[in-house]
Amino acid sequence: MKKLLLISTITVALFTGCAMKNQNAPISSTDVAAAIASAQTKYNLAHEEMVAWGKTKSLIVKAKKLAATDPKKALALANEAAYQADTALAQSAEFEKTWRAAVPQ
Amino acid sequence: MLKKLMKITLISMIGGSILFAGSFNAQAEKDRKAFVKYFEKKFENPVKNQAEYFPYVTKAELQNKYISPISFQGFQDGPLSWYKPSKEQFAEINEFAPYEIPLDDGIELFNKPFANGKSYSNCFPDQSIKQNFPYYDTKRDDIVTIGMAVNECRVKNGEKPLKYGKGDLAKVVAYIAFKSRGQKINITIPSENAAKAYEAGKKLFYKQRGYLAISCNECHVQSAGKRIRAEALSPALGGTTHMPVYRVKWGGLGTLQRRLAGCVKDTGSEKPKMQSKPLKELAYFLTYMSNGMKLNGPDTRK
Amino acid sequence: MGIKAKVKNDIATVKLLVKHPMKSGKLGGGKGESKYINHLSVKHGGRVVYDMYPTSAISKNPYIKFAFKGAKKGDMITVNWTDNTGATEKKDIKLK
Amino acid sequence: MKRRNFLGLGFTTLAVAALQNTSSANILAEHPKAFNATKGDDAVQGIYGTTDVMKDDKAVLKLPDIAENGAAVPVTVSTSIENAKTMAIIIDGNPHPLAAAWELSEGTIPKFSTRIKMKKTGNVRLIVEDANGKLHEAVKQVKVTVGGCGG
Repeated sequence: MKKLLLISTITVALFTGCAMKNQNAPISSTDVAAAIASAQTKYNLAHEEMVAWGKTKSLIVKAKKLAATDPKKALALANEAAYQADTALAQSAEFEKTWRAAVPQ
Repeated sequence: MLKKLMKITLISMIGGSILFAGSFNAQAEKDRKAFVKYFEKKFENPVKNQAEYFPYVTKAELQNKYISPISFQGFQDGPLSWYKPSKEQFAEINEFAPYEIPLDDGIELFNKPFANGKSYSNCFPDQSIKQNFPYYDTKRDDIVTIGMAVNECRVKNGEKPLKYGKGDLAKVVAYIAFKSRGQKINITIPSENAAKAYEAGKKLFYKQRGYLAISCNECHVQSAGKRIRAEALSPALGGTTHMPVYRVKWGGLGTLQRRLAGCVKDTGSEKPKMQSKPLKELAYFLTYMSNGMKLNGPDTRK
Repeated sequence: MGIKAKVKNDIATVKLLVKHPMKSGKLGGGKGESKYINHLSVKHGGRVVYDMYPTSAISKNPYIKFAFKGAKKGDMITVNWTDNTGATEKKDIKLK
Repeated sequence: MKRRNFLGLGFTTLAVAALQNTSSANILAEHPKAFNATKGDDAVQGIYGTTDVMKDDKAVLKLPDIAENGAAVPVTVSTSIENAKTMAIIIDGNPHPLAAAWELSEGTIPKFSTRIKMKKTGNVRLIVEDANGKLHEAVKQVKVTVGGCGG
């Protein structure tokens, strides 16, 4: 039992160590710019289809603002925005097939 | 001979277009009838139909707090048409309705001359017109809302257009709505493009959206007559009769589009802009669904 | 200010709707200015028939309803309010 | 017609009371503390100098169980007490609980309606002071919900 605990502790330590390393790795400004650009394109698509989520646009605006000062946060925001736009589009495609069933007949 | 042929073609063309005019709204009329039937059946006897429509509402509440049966006209009061506690509270509030102050402002604005000496009454000699809005203008190939009509009147007379959705515009619209009280909503679908706009509005109404992935339909058709916590969900039927509406939450008047935009936002979607294409289409569809209902705006809501 | 006043059997029922923001000044972390009616009175002849001390906890555009005895059709009543910034309004109306 | 005067019991000295008799009474001017109180009981104490109240059916408070919107809750206050002197609404959940106070005059039917703001779910109290200076109280809990939908 004790051994198991020890092993698991080591594993956890190892994992967190790895994660820490990744987090500490410097984020290049080109990565941030690319993430923001990709989020923007995806958002534009969702916006044109009129299915964009409420917060997506402001996430991108925030990411742009933070790109120089806090690249880590900017990257996270851009990724979040891209995820939201992607999900919105996927949802829209899904609901496109089903909404007619809800119309009272 | 040629003349005669032309005449025949012309006549047949006109005849054809009349024939088409009848058929442009065929689908919409079918939808509308099913829509009305759904609501009438739902509220015919909530206690008896509990299993089908209100499985999570207690019998006591159905018996004591629900108004039933509701006639077709009865749906014109939104959530107040079925939920007694709300109806009582607003009956009390409407003893001296909060909308009377902005309505008085609206009367004043309506009669105040523009810089060129004319006034709104030159554009709207008959103010009892709200039942026809929003209408589809086949020449412009666009939906014309009452707010647009007001602003076009201003621009024509050299005035700056007003901000849509609230404020002075809503006040002027409130006056027109007040003068149109008792008129029956009469929305037509005059062309193929109008039918397309109707279909687009219908899709906006029934298709889930936003991060909550809910549709207008889920709350205001399927769940109309239930509550979200303390909030009584209004039936979509008759949802446009009492606009513009004074909402206590806003502390002022707002137009149909302002209300709809707020609702779309609540699904977790981007808030659509006033007079944007989707909002107008949604308003067009929703108002068509209430065809034949009497107007009773402006009114007060939470 | 909107006033509806009716007399029936010696009793006058008065309904008022006053146009006033009734701001508490608590919005936006207390940065806003407060502006609310703090005294509203109604006089009939020389006597005060309604004497209210509202605060910002009364809703925007306050609505007030009350009734008093000893009124006749055609009598005048005077409504008078003051707010915390010193603004006042006075209005006379005939009882119907 | 002489206005009925309002006498605070706690802090008011006889001299002040005598002064009040000559001028018209004014709850606000005499008890500003009550209007600035942040607790319901302090507001009651501020006006009446005591928080001893009788919970009986002589003070009547009509309010909805659930407020449609906390920004405008219709309320009707009334009392069966003859020659009552004052009435006050206390909303315990508000930053300043004293919502309104009335001085009653002869000929006025002690039944008033208005609309109040409520910050959150809580008790609303009506205090009626009778001719002997005794306080009568009615309490009602009102649920306030915040929501984006409705109407």
